[in-house]
This record gives sequence, structure tokens and C-alpha cells, in this order.
Amino acid sequence: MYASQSIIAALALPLSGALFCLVLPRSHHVLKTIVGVSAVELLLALNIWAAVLGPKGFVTAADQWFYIDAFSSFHIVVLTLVFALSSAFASIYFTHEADDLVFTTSIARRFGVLWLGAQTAMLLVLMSNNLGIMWVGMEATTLLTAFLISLHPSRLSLEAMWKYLIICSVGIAFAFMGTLLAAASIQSDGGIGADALFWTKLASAEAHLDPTLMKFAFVFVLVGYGTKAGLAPIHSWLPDAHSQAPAPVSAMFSGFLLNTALYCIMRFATPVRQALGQDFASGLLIVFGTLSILVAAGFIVFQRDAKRLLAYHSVEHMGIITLGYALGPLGSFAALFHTLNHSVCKSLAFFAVGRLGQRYGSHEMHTIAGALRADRLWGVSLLISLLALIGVAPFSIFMSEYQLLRAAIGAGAWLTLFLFLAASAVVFVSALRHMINMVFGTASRHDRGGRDGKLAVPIVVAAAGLLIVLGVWMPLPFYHALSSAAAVLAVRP
Amino acid sequence: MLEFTAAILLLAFGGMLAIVLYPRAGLCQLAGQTGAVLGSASGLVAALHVLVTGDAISLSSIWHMPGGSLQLEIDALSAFFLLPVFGLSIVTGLYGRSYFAGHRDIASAASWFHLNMLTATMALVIAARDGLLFLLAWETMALSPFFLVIFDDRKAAVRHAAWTYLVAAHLGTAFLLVLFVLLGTIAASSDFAAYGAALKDHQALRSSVFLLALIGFGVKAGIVPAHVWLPEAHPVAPSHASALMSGAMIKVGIYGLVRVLTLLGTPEPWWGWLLIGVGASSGVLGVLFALAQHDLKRLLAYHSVENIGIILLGIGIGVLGLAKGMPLLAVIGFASGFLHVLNHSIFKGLLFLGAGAVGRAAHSLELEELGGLLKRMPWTGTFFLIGAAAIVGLPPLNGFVSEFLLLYAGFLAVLQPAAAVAVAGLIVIVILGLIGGLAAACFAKAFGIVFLGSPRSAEASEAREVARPMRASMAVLALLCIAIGLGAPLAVASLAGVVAQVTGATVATASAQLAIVTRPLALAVSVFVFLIAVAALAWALRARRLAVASVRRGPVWGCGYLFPSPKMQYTASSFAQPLTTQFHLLIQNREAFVPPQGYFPAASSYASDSGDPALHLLFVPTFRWFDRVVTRLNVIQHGHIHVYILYVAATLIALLIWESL
Amino acid sequence: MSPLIETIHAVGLLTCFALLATSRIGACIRWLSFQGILFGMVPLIVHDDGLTARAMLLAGGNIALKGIVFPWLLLGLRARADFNREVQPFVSFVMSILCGILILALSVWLTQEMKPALAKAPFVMLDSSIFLIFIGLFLMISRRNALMQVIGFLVLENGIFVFGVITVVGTPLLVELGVLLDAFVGVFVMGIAIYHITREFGSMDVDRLTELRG
Amino acid sequence: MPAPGSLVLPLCALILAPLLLGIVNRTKAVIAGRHGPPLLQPYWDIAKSLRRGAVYGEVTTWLLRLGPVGGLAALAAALLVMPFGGVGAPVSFSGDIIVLVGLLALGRFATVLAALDTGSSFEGMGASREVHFSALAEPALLLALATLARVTGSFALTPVYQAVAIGAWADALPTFALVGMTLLVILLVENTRIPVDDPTTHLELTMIHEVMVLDHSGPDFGLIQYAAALKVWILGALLAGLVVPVRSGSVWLDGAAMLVGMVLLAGVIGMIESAMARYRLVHVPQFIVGAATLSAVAFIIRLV
Repeated sequence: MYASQSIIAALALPLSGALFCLVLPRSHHVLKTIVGVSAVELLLALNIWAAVLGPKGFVTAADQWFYIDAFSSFHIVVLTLVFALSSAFASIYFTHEADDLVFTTSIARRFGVLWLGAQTAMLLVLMSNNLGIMWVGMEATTLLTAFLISLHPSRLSLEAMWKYLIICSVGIAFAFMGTLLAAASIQSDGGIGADALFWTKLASAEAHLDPTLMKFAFVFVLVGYGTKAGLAPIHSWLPDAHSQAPAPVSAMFSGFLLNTALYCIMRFATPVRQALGQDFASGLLIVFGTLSILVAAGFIVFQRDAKRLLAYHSVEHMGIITLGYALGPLGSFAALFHTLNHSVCKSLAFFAVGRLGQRYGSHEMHTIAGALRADRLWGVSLLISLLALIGVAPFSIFMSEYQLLRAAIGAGAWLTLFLFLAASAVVFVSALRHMINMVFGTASRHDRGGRDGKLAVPIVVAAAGLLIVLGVWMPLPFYHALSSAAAVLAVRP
Repeated sequence: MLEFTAAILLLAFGGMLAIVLYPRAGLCQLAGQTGAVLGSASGLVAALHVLVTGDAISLSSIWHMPGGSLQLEIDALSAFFLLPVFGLSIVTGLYGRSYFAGHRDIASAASWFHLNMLTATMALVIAARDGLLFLLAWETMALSPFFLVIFDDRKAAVRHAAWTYLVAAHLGTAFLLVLFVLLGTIAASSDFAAYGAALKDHQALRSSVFLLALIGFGVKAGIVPAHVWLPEAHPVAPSHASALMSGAMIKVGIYGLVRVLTLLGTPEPWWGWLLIGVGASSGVLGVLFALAQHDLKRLLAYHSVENIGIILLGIGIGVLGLAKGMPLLAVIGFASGFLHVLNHSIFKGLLFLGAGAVGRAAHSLELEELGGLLKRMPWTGTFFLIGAAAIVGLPPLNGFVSEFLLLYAGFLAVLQPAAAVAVAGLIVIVILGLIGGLAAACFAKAFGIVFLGSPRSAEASEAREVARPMRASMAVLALLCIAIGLGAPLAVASLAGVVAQVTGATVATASAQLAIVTRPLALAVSVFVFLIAVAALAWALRARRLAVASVRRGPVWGCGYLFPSPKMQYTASSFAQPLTTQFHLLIQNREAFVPPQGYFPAASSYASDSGDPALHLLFVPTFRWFDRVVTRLNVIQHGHIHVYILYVAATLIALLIWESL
Repeated sequence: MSPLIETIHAVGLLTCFALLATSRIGACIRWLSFQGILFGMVPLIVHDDGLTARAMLLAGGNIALKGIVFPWLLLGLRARADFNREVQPFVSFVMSILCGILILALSVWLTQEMKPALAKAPFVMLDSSIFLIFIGLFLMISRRNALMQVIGFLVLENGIFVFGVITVVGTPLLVELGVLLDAFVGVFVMGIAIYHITREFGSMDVDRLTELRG
Repeated sequence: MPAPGSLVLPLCALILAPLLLGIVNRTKAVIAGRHGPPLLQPYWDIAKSLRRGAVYGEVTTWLLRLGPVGGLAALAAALLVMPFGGVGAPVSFSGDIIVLVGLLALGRFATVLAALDTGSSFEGMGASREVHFSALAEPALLLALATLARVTGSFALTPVYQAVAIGAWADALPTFALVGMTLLVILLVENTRIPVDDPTTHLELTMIHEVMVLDHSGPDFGLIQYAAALKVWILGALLAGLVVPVRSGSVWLDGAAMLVGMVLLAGVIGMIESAMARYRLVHVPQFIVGAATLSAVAFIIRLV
């Protein structure tokens, strides 16, 4: 299997696709292109994954500049999966845009370029071994996705886009500061090399890192990428951006943009743990994770806009994942499992809310009522995805949260456990009320909406099926993949 | 085990088929019903086989889920609790199809699916021997009723009821999550057997484990004050669903509690005291709340709370007996609890099915709109009467048998020299007496107002007897009530296996100790036979007299008033008014009374509305307060980008300073 | 050649205070470009190995971007919205300067712990880099005008650039250029955003963007 | 099943029960200075209504007819487990106390439902009061019997009452006295005598038992009157068995003593009825609960 070639291909394909979109004559051509590209990307990602899970355990390309181990390959698969689903959904969504936001060819081109460009940038983040390049890719995603939010410029979308742009740029700048500090900490004892920023070198045992600088580095990285990952209290851009972006974009945002940022943090966590021991990094992660869960729980109680509700759910689940990463190997396992579950589930939720929003002409929850009667397919998807989001069995999020509890009790983190349970109880109570009012009851005023096309049912079935299957049964290869990914984060003796 | 697996598969398959076939209403109903009846029958066979032969059957297989393994076992305890689950499921399956006659929407198809899933998941919970499997089945079991409750989702009240139900169920599960994860951690395995072994080494944890279990399972069982979801959820679900939920599902909560008790080894005395206290409060408050209701199914739902209380009294006495080393007391206490589990599932199922029939025929469950149905629906009326007499605990029906056992245990305790035990016994006796009296009052009201007198509404006066299958399923349960009542000694003796497992005694000892009760029971039954004979004699006598004497019909005595109307009958509210006012402190019944005034009084009225204090004094205010507090949070997200940047900067600087210090 | 470094350090600090004290956006932009040129020269002087091609390229790129291109872009934007050329501070100028002094103290205090670890780096530059970062943040927080937020962001960038130059030598050129490119695109994107905002809202006062809340 | 010989006791009860009512009425009359009805009047009343034809309300069903039968049968069956002082009951087993209480409840339930079957608001009112007071009287009775059980160390009626000898009185005087008072109150409440209810009143609004049976006529009414007499007998025997501690061991002596006791008890009831006025209905619950408290105190005395 030509893994390293497929790395290059996986990077080149969306890039060329983006350029190709510039010259396409019709909007539906663009949509077809992105669907095709992201489908192929998924295959490439699976190929890479298979290679990584082989005996060697990692794949490199361009002499170590690209380095993919189990951890990153898992994220790559989730990324491409979310992109494939969202692209497919985009092809449904944008053909039904309301009249005032008509999807003209120029907008379509812009969307295509930015969409595929964003995918390239995120892949770059996940694949590059060099922390500097990783940072470059991250900044690039910020800049590219900014205009996806205000695809149709309006007062609200511009406001959201400006906040996203400024806050995330500041954050990313800090992240670069952190990267520099990390590099400085490695060279502070002599050895300067071109590979100073290579993660493989940083994480290797023989790199004698300077603890002080690593401490500073991690703080900067955590605040920097944490802003992008939407950890409380630096999540303030997130609900605005998610609520204003078109549904597929929101899905991609909370389906994967946030995880990418979290991925970067975890890349740094390993060297930090080696330099400073477990407690420093884990302590910070626990604080941020718990805080995010609590804040999100509070805000979910009084949300009015469906997409904002989902956005705060993202904050909550990012907090849960962060918490998991702080709770040892089992915790990392749970966190990775949760990453997949949350991405798929949240994408499905955004799809449903997006389509229903088109039908009801608003995302305000009090205007969306009786979704099951108004639109059975998306009503059911909303029902399933929201039930799964609040952790109802037999959906997979219940399972990953159970694993998290195991990790928490195993680590004896009783306070965290209590706060987590209390917060998720609050989330359950309030989100369930929102869900019932949206899904059940007599349907309020809505237009009949166009036909969803051939792709709609497969999307829903794929996503919901994944949620249910992983909820009751975990395939052995998948289990091994997760364990080896979690093992990457463990500190080498 | 084959029968059990077949049962699960049949139930699931029938349910899915019902959904797939929903455009063809007839076929869909048929599929759902067949799945329910065949599956449950096959499961019942498995359970009975275990109970008869007495040796457990088990199935263990590899399950790729970290922290879990596929461990199923049906021992005596599981088999016993499977009886109400599968038994009721057969009956409700029989009943449901004609209940849904005329429904051709997907809602009824889906309700078949969820009904069968409920049965299947209950069975899985009872058979699971692995923590994770148990939790998974438990959570899924909590989900299906949600859809059954929200069956008629166009009504806002129904949606609220569904919300209340699922919130209660899930919050209860939170405690169970902690419980099982904790056990799994100390045992380093998720196998129940390993739990038991690990708890021997962690004596300190036992009490907290017990408390977690009591809360977690108690919410499902509906102990006060966590009972608030029952009266919301049961009335709005389709009646056979309510029957299954109230008859079987809340018993699964009891099962979980008992199962954990078996893992915990010799209990502490105060556990028994706590159980007796919880049981007493649930029993008395449940029946008092029921008295204040004027919706038939709400009333029945509150009686479920009461009966859970009685069951807990029995288990509490049993636990006390174990803790104090009094095996006879333990055996009889647990026996009474278990028998009442079975009995309650029978007569409560019967009553809910009867209520469903009434609702079907008279298009209302509001007591004040019903009346005179015994003339119009003689079969349903008779069956309901039998159920009512049974739940009140009147001889010679099954309710009396389990209450006899419980009182017997109470008297045994009273005779003990140890003051603590004696007082516990006295409390049980008096509380049960009070519950019995109040229950009699409540069902005199329920049956009298609904089935006797003359109809209070046009619908009620046009009510007709319901379809045969519905009558048949009620008849089955009614006959069971009588059978267990007159076959009491046999029924009690057959409890030996399950009681032995819980008390840790051998089956031989358990049955020997049960024999101590079966002899008196046999004599009691003979007294009842005598009673029936006397009754027959007296009936014959008066019949012979009346054959020769004149018999005519005339108006009832109206105190000289010549133009009585159905509206002048005694109402449910006024029937219960003396008791509700007397216990006003506990049940917070809200009354509106406009007394008649002057010599020629104009309009005067009395209306009472049942307010559940647990809801109005505890939960609603708490939730409101929380909402109010939390809503203040939105000041931190007020849209000024400068402040957002300030958050980022502040976080950074705070962290930098914190680590530089 | 520490005197030169210290001069740059001192002048750099002064530019920051000038930015804090200036009320006209145009003046702020000019100060910014001066600052950019000033710190753009750091790569040439900070290390003993003198004028390598790499250092030249780095310095040239920075001076060109931050000294000429960005100011030119910003001036152009300001020219579009000529109805208000004030920075519209939340914090009065006097207060701003006082805050600046506090921030200076803070940044010196914070760098104390790093210094032993970064023995080779010139300490004063370390101070000024951290100081630049915080001043940039302060400008973004305390000024209503969208342009001032961009300016603050660029000051922050300067700080990070200086820090990078004086601490990390081994950074591959590719990374450096990537960073420069990102900075360029970033400012460009912000420019377009401001353009749209002024068209929609008729002002650059980003404090009016408060419709999304809760 | 009990031996035929031991059925003598229940038969006596069946025969003698109405006599008690006669004695009560005669006592009242004498105290009031009237001549009063003959002692055997209740028998004539019962016989008369048994001979009569019946009138049934339009809306009534078979329950109205079943009610009296059930009520009578329940009490008749209760006689099987009732000891008569030292004279043992035909059927005796530990837990027959529970059966006794259950049978009383059954009879009450039957009467109440029969009353509700008429749909008349008066019967409804009476039924409501009946279930209200009996709901309190039932635990009171159980409490009293439980106390006796603890004192005598058994909970089968026959051994309990055989243990209540002079000696037992000597060392458990306060307990027995308190329990006795409770039993007396229960006797008055359950049989709806003054001060709880006035069986001879003519104002429906104040009645309890009498108003429930307002629309029964003919044989049904006869059965009801008979059942009422039996109820007095049973509850009277519970009390008399306690207060007449003659346990000679010879059935005849004990039986005779008990008969005297029963007659005296009837007289006492008569005196109470002539001496006291009927309580207001709202005070009856306090009356019952107060009585129950006496037994609770008695139990606590015997606790240690």
C-alpha cells in the first residue's frame, strides 16, 4: 500500500479541487466536485489508517516533514468522514436555499474554494510533523473558514465572522508563541537543528526539555489553541459563528474544526508531560474541561436558537473530551471514542436543524415545532441526534461517557466526577425539554420544502447507524485502533 | 436459554415488523401482537422451567465493548421477576390489538415496537450479570416508555409528562452509573460475581453502595418523593402500556435493589429501618394522594406508589431479620415482598386494562363524568371489582395473601424480646392497617363512582361493553387473582427457591420455614371456603323468599325531593373530602368551596384539585430557582468583542501569573 | 552590539506609548509602520554571525510587510471611512499610558523566570517582546475602532516576531515564510472584513456589533 | 376443617347475637323511665323484614343484593376464629387475628358498595363517613390486638384470650385496662353506636350506618339487621374476653362467665347511649385516634 504517496495525494487532491472550483461554470458542478473529492479523501484516509495500524505503527513522507501515527491517523479518518458527510449534505442544503440567499455561481465558487481549502489546511495540521507548519495550517483554517461563515454577508454573519476572525487570530498568535517557547526549550541545552520544531524530536526521550520554558509553552499553547477549540471561558466566538454559518459549515466547525485545535494541544501535551510529569498538563486540562462542561450546561438551559443550542453542546463535549485526555490512558481512549461519536452526532444534528430551519424559515426553537410531522426524515434525525447528544443509550455517546466515568473513578477524581454528572444532568433536563418541544407536537407553519434528493437518506442512515452500532458493539480492529491511538499520548519511560 | 434468546429476538422482530408494515394497519397490528405474545410465551417457558427445576441457566459470550462482557443468567430470583414481565406482556399483547382497533397511523405501529422493546429490555435487565450490559439494557428500558408516554404528543400535558418521566429515569440512572462503575473499579471486572467477591474486601463501601442502589432503583420503583413521574406518565400512555409499566417496569427497580442486596452479603440493621421508613412513607402518602385524585388512571398510578411501599415494608422486615439473625422473620418478610410483587403486577395490570376499557367505552377517565357503567359493561365492571377487592387486600383474593404474610411477619417481630424489632413490627402492622383502610376508601370511591349509580355524562350513558379480546385478557388476570387467593398455601410454598437465594439459606430450610406460614394459610383458606358457602346459603335463602314475595322497582330515597337527577349523586371529590381535609397537611389538596348561604341558597360549589406536595413544594420550586440563577449567566456572553478579547487575555495572564508564583 | 539593541528596545517602548497616547488613526498607522521597520531590523543585529542571507531575507520581508504594505493597506481602508478618524477609546489616553506602565512592569516581572532558561537571548529584547504582546492586546481591548484592533493585532505580531528571532535560531526558513504569509493573508482578510462591515454598518465602531448574545 | 362439636360456639353466637341489641334497647328504655320494647324485639324485626317483599332503586344492580349477603357471610365466617373468653374458637391458628380483621373489612366493603349502588347522595354520604372512620378504626384494632399479642406471647386469638387470666391481669393491669378502653371505643365505632352515631335518629344527614342501608328492603334488610347484631357480638366478645378473666379450664364455667359478661357489656352500651350525646362528626376521628393512642401507650409500657 502506497501510504506515503497517498499522504501527498490526500493533500494535493483537495488543493487542486479548490483551484478547479474557480473555473466551474455552474453551482451544482461545484457541489458535485466537493462531494467527489471528499469521498476520495475518505478512501485515502482509510488507506493511510490501514498502513498506520500495520506493524510499523506510523507513516512518514517528505523525510519526516509528514509524520502520521495512530493518533493523527484516527483524527484524519474522522475529519474526512465528517467532510464527506457535510459535503454530501451541502449538496442538498444549498439547492434549497431560500430566495433571498440564492446560491449563485460566484458564491458557489467561493464556497468550493474555501471548503476544500479548509480541508487541505486541516489535513496539513494533522499530517505535519513540524509544529511550525502545524501552526501555519491552523492559522490558514481560521482565515479560510472566516468567509465560510459570512457566505451570504449580512449584519449578523459579518458580526459573527469578525468576532471569529479577531479572537481566533489572537489565540493562534499565542499558540505560535507557545510553539516558539517549546522550540527554545529544546535548544536551550546545545543541540540546535533544523528539526528543532519536529514533534518526533520534541516527544523523544533524548530531548532534554527545559521545564520552565515548557511550562510557559504549554500555557500559551493551551490558551491559544484552546480559543480555537472553544474551551470555556475563551469560547465566546463559538456560539456566534456556529449560529450564523450555513448548516454544513456549522457541522464542519463543531464536527471537526474544534477537534483539530484539541489535537494540536494534545500534540504538545506529551512533551510537556515528559518534561514536567503528569500533573501539570493534566491539572490544566481538567480545569478547562470541567469549566467548559459547567459553563455550557448553564448556557444550554436558556437557549432560544437551535443552532446556538448545538454550539453550546459542542462546548460541553469539547470539555468532556479534554477531561478524558486528562484522565490517563483509559481516559484518552474514552476521549478518542467520544471524538468520533460527537463529530458524527453533532454533524447529524446540524444537518437536521439546517434543513428544518430552511422549512420553518428560522432557527428559533419556538418556531420549530412538530418536526416529526413536518418532515419525517429530518425530524427523526433531530430526535436521534439530540437524544444521543444528551447521552441516552443505546447510542454510542452513552458508551464513551461510561468509559469516561470508569477513567474518572479509576483516577479517583471524585470532585470532577460529581461536577461532570451534575452538569450533564442539567444539560439533560434542559436539552430534553428543548428537543421535545421541537420534535413533537402539532407542526407549526412551515413550507413543504423541495425534495431532498438521493443522498439524504444515506447520510442519515450512515450517521445514525454508526451511532447505534458503536453504542452496542465495538469492532475489534476499531478497538485496537483506539487503544494504539491512546497509547501514542502515553509518556514513554 | 434458547427459549429466552428466542423471546428477545421474537419481541424485537415483531416490533420492527410492525413499524415496517405500518401502511397496512391490520398486518402491522398482527405482527406486533404476534411478536409480543409468542416472544413472551417463550420467555415465560424459560422462566417457569428455572422455577420448577430450580437450577439456573446461563449464557455467556464475548462482547467487544471495553469494560463489559455478555453475561446472561436466569437464576431463581431472575426467573421470579421474569414472571410478571413476560406474563403481563402476553396479556397486554392480547389486549393491545383491539385497543388499537381503528388506529392506522404510524404512532400505534411505533407503540407496538416500543412495547415489545420494553418487554425485551426488561427481560435483559433481569437476566444481565454484567455491569455494563445491565446499564445498557437499563437505559434502553428507560427509553421505550418515553415513546409510549408521548404517544398522544399533540397535547402539551402529554409532552410535559414524557419530559418528567425521562428526566426522572435518567437522573436515577446517574446514581446507578456511579454504583456500577464503582463496583467495576473495586472488582477490576464487570461480572456480578466479582462484585460480590470485591465487596467482601471493601466493607467500608457497602453502605454507600446500598444507598446508591436505593436511590437509583428507588426512582424507577417510584418511592416517595421520587414518585412524581408515575402519576404524570401512566395516565397518558395507552392503557396496556400503563399496565406493563406499572405492573412490570417499576418491579424491575425492586429487582435491582434486591439483586444488589444479594451482592452485599449480611446487611446492616439500619438498612432495614431505612427500607421500612421509605416503605411506610411511600405506602401512606401514595394512598393518600390516590384518594385525592379524580382521574382514574392517575389514581391507579398513585396506588402503584402505595404498593411499592408495601413491597418495601416486606423487604425491609426481611433485611432486618437477616441483619438481626432471625431467619424465620427474614424468610417471611422477603416472601411477602416477593408475593406482593407478583400480586400487584396481576391486579394493577387488571385495573389498568379495566381503566383502558372504560376510557374506550365512555371516552373519559374523569371520575365526575362517569357512573353506572356496571349496568352497561357488566364484564369489565366485574373484573374491575375483583381487581379492586384484590388491591384493597380483601379475602379471599391474592392481595390478602401477601398482606397476610407481611402482617404475619409483623406479629412475629412484635413477639421478639428485642425492643427495636418489636417496634419495627408494630410500625409495619399499624401502617399496613392504615393503608388497608385508606385503600378500601379509595377503591370504594373509584369503583362506586365509575361503575355504580347512574351515568354523569352522555358518553357514559352510551357506553358499551368492549371487544372480546380485551375482556378475555382482563378475565385471565381476574382468575389469577382468585386462584392465588384460594391456592395461597401452594403459592407461598413455591416461593421457597427465590427466598432461599435472597436469604442465603438452602431451599430446604426456606421451604421448612415457609411451611410454618402455609399451615395457617390453609386454615384461613378453609375459613374463606366456609364464607363462600354461607354466602351461597344466604343468597339461596333470600332468593327463595323473594320468589314468593313481591319485588318491584322504585325511586331511591331522595329525602322527599321528587325530581332527582344524576347530577345529584355523591361525587368523587365529596366522597373523599373528609379524608383529604383530615390529611390536608400531607396531601396539600387544593379546595375551592362556595358554601350555600341564606334560606334560599343560590349557586354553591365544592371543587378539589390534587396537588402533589413533592412536586409543588420540592421539585418545581427547585427547578424554577435553578433556571433563575443560571439565566444570570448570559451577562458574560453579551456580545462586546472587546470583552471577549479581554477574557482571552485575562485567562492567559492569570495562568502566567499562577505558574510564575 | 548591545547598545544598538538597547536603543531599539527603548525606542520600541516609546512607539508603544505613542500608540497608546495617539488619538488619530492615521498617526497610529504611521507609528505602527515605524515600529515595524524598527523591529524588522532586529534579525540583522541580534546574532553574532552577522548578516547571513537568511537574516537579510527575514528582515527584508518583515520591513516590507509591516513597514510598508500593511500601513498602506490600513491607510487605504481609513480613507474609505473618512467620517471618523478618531480611535474612540474606552479607556482615556492618560489612563492608557498608566496602564502601559503597569503592563511594562508586569512583562518585566513575567520574563524574570524565563531568562535563566534563555541565557543566550538578549534580555531587554525579551522584555520588549512580551511588552509588545500585551500592549497589542491592550489596544485591541480598549479601542472601539476596527482598524485599531488590526493595529493592536499587528503590534502583538511584532512582539511574537521579536521573541522568535531572539530565542529560536533553528527555525526553518519555510516556517518563517509561512508565518509571514499567514500574517499577510490575515491582515488582508481583516481588511476585506472591515470593508464589508463599514458597508453594512456605516461605521468602523465594532462595539456596535452586539446583536449576537446569550 | 374444624370438628363438628366445636361448631357449637358459633351456633350459640348466631342464635344469641340479636338478644344483645334487645338488652341494649331495654336498658336505654329503663334508664329513660319507659317500659321499652320486649327483649326479643330484634328477632321479630329480623323475621318481619325477612318475610317482606323487596323494592329496589331503578339504577341498582346485583351488587345491592349481594352486599347484605356478603356482609353477613363475612361476619359468620369470622365467628369461626372467634374465641369466647376461655372457650377456644373452632379454628385457631397464628395469624387468625389478620383473618378476623380482613373479614371485617370485607363485610364493610360489601355494605359500602351496596350503598353506593343506589346512586343516592345520602347513601354516598353515609358510605363516605363509614370508610373514613373505619380507615382509622382498623389500625386501632390491629394496634390493640398486637399489644395483647406481645403481652400474651402469641398471635392466635384463642391462646391470646386463654392467657388473659387473673394472673395475667395482676401483672399487666395497666396494659389490659388501656387495651380494653381501645376495644370499647372500637366496639362503639364499628357498630356505629352513640357517641359516634345514633342508630335511632331520624335525620339522614347525621347518620352513618343507618343511612347506608336506607334503600335496602325485605330479606336484604333482614340480613343487614342480623349482620349488625353479629358484629356487636364479635367485637363485644373481643372486649368481654379481655375484661372477664375467668379461666377455670372448664368450658361451661368460662362460657357462662362470658355470657354474663356479654350481657353486662350490652347494659354498659345502653348506659353509655343514654348518658352521652352524639359527637359532632368532625370529632369522631379524634375519638378513634385517641383510643388508638391508649393501646400505643400500653404497647410501649410492655416494650421492656
